[in-house]
Amino acid sequence: MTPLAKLLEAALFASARPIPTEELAALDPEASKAALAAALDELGEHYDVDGHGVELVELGGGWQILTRSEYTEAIERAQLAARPARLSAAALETLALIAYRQPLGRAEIEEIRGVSVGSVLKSLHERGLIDVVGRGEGMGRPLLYGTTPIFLEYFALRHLDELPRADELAVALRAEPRAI
Amino acid sequence: MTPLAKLLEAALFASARPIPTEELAALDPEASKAALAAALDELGEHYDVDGHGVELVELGGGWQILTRSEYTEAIERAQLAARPARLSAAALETLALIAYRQPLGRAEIEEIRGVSVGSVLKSLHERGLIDVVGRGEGMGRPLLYGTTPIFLEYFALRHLDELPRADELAVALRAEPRAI
Amino acid sequence: MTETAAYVDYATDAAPAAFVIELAEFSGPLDLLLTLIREEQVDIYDIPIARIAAQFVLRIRTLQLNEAADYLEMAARLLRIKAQMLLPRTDGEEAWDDPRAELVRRLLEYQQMREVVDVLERAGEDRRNRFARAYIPQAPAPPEAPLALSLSELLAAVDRILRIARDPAIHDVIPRAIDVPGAITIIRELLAIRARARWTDLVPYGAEPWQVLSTLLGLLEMAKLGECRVAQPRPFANVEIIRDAAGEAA
Repeated sequence: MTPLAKLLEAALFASARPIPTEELAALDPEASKAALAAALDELGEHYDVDGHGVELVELGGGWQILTRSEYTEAIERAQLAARPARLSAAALETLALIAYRQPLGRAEIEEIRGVSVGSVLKSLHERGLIDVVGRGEGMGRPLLYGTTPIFLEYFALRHLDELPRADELAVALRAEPRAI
Repeated sequence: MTPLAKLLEAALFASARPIPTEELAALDPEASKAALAAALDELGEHYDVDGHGVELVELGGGWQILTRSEYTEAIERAQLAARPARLSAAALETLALIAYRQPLGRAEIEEIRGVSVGSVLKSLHERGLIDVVGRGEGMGRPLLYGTTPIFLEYFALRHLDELPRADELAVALRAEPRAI
Repeated sequence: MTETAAYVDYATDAAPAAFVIELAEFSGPLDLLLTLIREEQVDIYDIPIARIAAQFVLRIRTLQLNEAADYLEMAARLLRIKAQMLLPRTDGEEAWDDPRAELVRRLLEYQQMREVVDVLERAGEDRRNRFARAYIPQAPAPPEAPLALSLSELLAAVDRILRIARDPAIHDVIPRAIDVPGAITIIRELLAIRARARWTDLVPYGAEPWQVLSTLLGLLEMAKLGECRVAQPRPFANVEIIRDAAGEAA
């Protein structure tokens, strides 16, 4: 591997979080953008072609080395690492709404979900998945929520636009129209 | 790389601590000891020969993938990895006592250091550097503390006896409290 | 109409196995409603409201959701729509405002959100199946910064301890009088040389309790006599002893 690819590997290995491209650039101030991109390509390809237990993934606006999913079970069985807990259905629904309609206030979320979401918002906020991004108009100037970079990281998305567009969703509840 | 080497790489990458050989064996119950050793060799050699930013290191009675030291400076300069924290003098002294005299109870530590060490013991324990290793004789059967594999790892020691012997130190540590 | 009969049917049926459901299975009344609509295989644009309302009420009764206001609110809404449906339509069919329209809109909106949830769930599951680099020690919250320690630091600490370490004490309990006059003499001697002193100048590291007590009492006595002033700038800060003007004059 080239020295730059090795340096990137060392840095990505040391970090528990994805590293944004700009921060990777700070590792070697003399490397051009093109050189950096080439080195990232080289590293990712090395992991793929050479057959490694890890791979290079672009997500949440940065880069991260992750283990390949085929080894997860064995690692968990040997109790060497544990998968993070799943989000509850309530949390997922609230996140889905915020992801698509941000900035969004609590009242709108409750209107759509039909339940009160105070504690769900609190726990999503504590986990860093959402943040207050502004205040709405109207009475009490309600807090408006949006998703964070950690949201992208959690779902291994590069950008928000990797989610299907609203008009691509099939609102296909018309299963079989039934004669009444 | 062989499938076993890839599995080892994934597990070593995902684990928060060095993994002892016996635990690595749990990853693939069908792999023989020899196969495991060969796969570890293969992985380490791959990192060395192929030119990687990381290396496979045996320490603290286990195996760990670490970034190569030549990249540390660049990574620290770019402030990617969390800045290492220093132990307070009080914590360091308590740790030193435990390392040399383990198993050791709180009362003895306080007697030698002349201050109360409750919170220091708690923080060393939280850091994983010490652990309760037994209970002493006498009133209240006090908890006895000893150092952990993480302690070895921090100092990159294979075994406790790699520490200089007490009588090799400038001022010799009394090995045993005076008998009453 | 048969809808009333349906209600009776459902109400009298012994709850089938599928009815034994956890509240946790549903993320809200709309979720439950959608599940019912799916199970009943009815058209969302033409919901047989009486039947669905009956089912809904039955389910939340089975679930004993008395405390879940959200579900009860939806039940009330369904019953109101059902009542509106039963009202005789005085005008022509075209002018009729379907009382279910608002509910349908909400269900569709909710359904769309559920589709996104499916997408997120798949993405989240995929990510969950891959491990990131873990730090030492493993913290549930953001990873703690690793420690910077060197062997030489540890050994220096050993050396430091040895310098201050006292012999392991053998606790021979000897009654020992507190020596206040002696302490006052020491304090006076110190204040004769220095205008200001600190507590730690008077009480050596590792002092015996009787020494500490003697010094404290001596200090208080001298302060009372106006030989010195005692001040502590902050809680737990080192106590400062200031030679008083009176003491200076003496």
